[in-house]
Amino acid sequence: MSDVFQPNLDFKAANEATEDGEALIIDVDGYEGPLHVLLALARSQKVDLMQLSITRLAEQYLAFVHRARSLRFSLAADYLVMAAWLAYLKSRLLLPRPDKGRGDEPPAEEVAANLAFRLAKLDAMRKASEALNQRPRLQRDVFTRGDPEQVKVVGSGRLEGDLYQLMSAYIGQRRREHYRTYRPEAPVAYALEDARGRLRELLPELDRWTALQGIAPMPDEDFGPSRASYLASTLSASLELVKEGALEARQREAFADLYLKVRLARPEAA
Amino acid sequence: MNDQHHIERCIEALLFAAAEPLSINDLARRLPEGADVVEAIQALRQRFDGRGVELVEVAGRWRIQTAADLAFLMTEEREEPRRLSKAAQETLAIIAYHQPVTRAEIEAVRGVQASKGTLDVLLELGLVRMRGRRRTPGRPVTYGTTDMFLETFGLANLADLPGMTDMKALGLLDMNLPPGFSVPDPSLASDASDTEDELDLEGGDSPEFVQDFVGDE
Amino acid sequence: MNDQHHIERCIEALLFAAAEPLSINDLARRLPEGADVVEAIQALRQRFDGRGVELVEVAGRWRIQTAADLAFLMTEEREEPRRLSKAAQETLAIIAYHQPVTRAEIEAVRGVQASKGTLDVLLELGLVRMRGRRRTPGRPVTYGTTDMFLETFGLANLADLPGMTDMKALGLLDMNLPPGFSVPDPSLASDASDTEDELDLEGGDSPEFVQDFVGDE
Repeated sequence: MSDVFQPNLDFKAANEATEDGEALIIDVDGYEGPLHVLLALARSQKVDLMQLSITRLAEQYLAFVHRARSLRFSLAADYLVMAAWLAYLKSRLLLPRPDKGRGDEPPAEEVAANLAFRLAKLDAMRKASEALNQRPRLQRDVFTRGDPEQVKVVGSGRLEGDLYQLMSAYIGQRRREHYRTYRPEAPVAYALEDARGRLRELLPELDRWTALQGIAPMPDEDFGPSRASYLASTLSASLELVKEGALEARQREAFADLYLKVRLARPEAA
Repeated sequence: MNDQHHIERCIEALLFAAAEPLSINDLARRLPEGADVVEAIQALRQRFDGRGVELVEVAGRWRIQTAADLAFLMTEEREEPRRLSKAAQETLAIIAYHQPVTRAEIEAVRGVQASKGTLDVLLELGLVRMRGRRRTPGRPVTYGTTDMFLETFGLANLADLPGMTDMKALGLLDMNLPPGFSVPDPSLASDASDTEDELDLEGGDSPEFVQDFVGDE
Repeated sequence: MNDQHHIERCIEALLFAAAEPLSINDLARRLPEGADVVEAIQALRQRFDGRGVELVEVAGRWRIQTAADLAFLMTEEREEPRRLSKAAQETLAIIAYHQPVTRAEIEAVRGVQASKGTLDVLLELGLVRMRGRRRTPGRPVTYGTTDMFLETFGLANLADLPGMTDMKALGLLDMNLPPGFSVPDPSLASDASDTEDELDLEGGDSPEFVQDFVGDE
């Protein structure tokens, strides 16, 4: 498998690492995790990764961890977990075949093969990533027309949906929505004094029971107080007039229409 | 004068003038009925051979670009592209070769939890997009590459990814151990016995630790 | 290889990639010392003769442009945009997550009057459709996404739209999340039939019907 593409990749760091323990330890920062270290070590065996000796790899890795610790280089926990796991795997691989099969544990050879596969895969991806990087890159190595003609020729509209952009667009707005200050327009109310004045003027006409709805002014469509406001203010004004004794009010039952009628002057009030 | 030469001239002019790559259909739509665009493209391509600009296919469409070996001239045009970290590059490769792929699968290949920024950067740069959801429990989101990825790296299509065929043949693009994968023979570890001691490296650490870990696994 | 052919290639590439016409001096500055730019330009000019593009001198500088007789090809074409405008993208996002949604509701989230144009663009692109009428006073039309939307975004169905968990995983939602913030699950809205009426395309929106309906309620 090795070298099927990009034969001349630079694995200097990995090579140095195996010659000289310190080089590797210093490079740990550059590695992302135990699997990357394992890959660097595995490459030093100079065999097809699929034929890798996992026992040997385990030894190499344990030696690496050992050196790192002796230099008081603090290793992240997952490096140590990997060390423990490899030590255990190695011991299982070295045991005589009739492994006292621990419950549902897969055979050690299968586990080892799996590790080799993961390393081969990661290796392939590393090489792929470098191979991609070596391709002529747009606006780095190759360039398109610097000044497309005044008349733009645009490719056909093949809309490529971008869910990430969709999500970002959504979240951006929801955020804005939340932090937007809410400034409701104050509703225009029908002033009580106006209602009172109007009702007083209407008194002479209210000589029969008349529904409140019929008395309150009708709203203008576009501006001015709403119907509800006209009704409410007229009702309030009418109650005041009732209190004053100028008006009578009547309602058959709760929520039924309210009727108003002018109160005839009482003899005793005279 | 609808001859091949005329068609070639037209395509050349259109591709020069275009602000982005054009598909065969884009071209055909602007050319006289019945024009053999594919043949003209091939002829043009040869004509450009060895010139300062060349005709290439990217993301299934065609564009004219400067020859790669003249990159050194283009100091003024060069945009310093946002440098991708090693982690981001590796992630991009994994997505390109395995798409559609879930975040968990990416992490499994790399053996590390994807740091938050890695995928974001690729998504933001428009090199990677969310493709949909896997029909498995949890219905994880899957990722794939965009046309812009192909355009950036000058690839006609995904099959053109370097080494793709070899990797496929070797089963390296499967997510699980392919059936033919050889199991390493532990007996080949000839020098196992003389390093036995190194097992102790954890300082004879409690067997419980090993035990625990195995338990977790 | 500083021969004339190489110089020609370089000039070709430089003129192609340049954002504006280049003078002989501009070119000479970027070419190897002693290159005969003038001669190369003349040679290139001849080489372009009869091709789809030509080398012309404008105000003492040089540029490559499409041949004058092919101007008819360069008619401007207003295609639907390949990328949605920001406003369209935002409106589409709200419709996708909140469908079925009325125009007033879209405006409430966006905080701007949804320009009629934005919705029209989305309708025209076939990404959005009118779904029905909300059973509320005024019976406003509700909007939702189409199958084309799903195709464009590579989704099998609306349930595949990334949800809040996915947004969190990508770092789109961070800790200073407004309290009570939630992202609706549009897949639950698929049978909104109990809150809205199907849009009657026959224009049978007879007022009697509304009357009847209100009576039933």
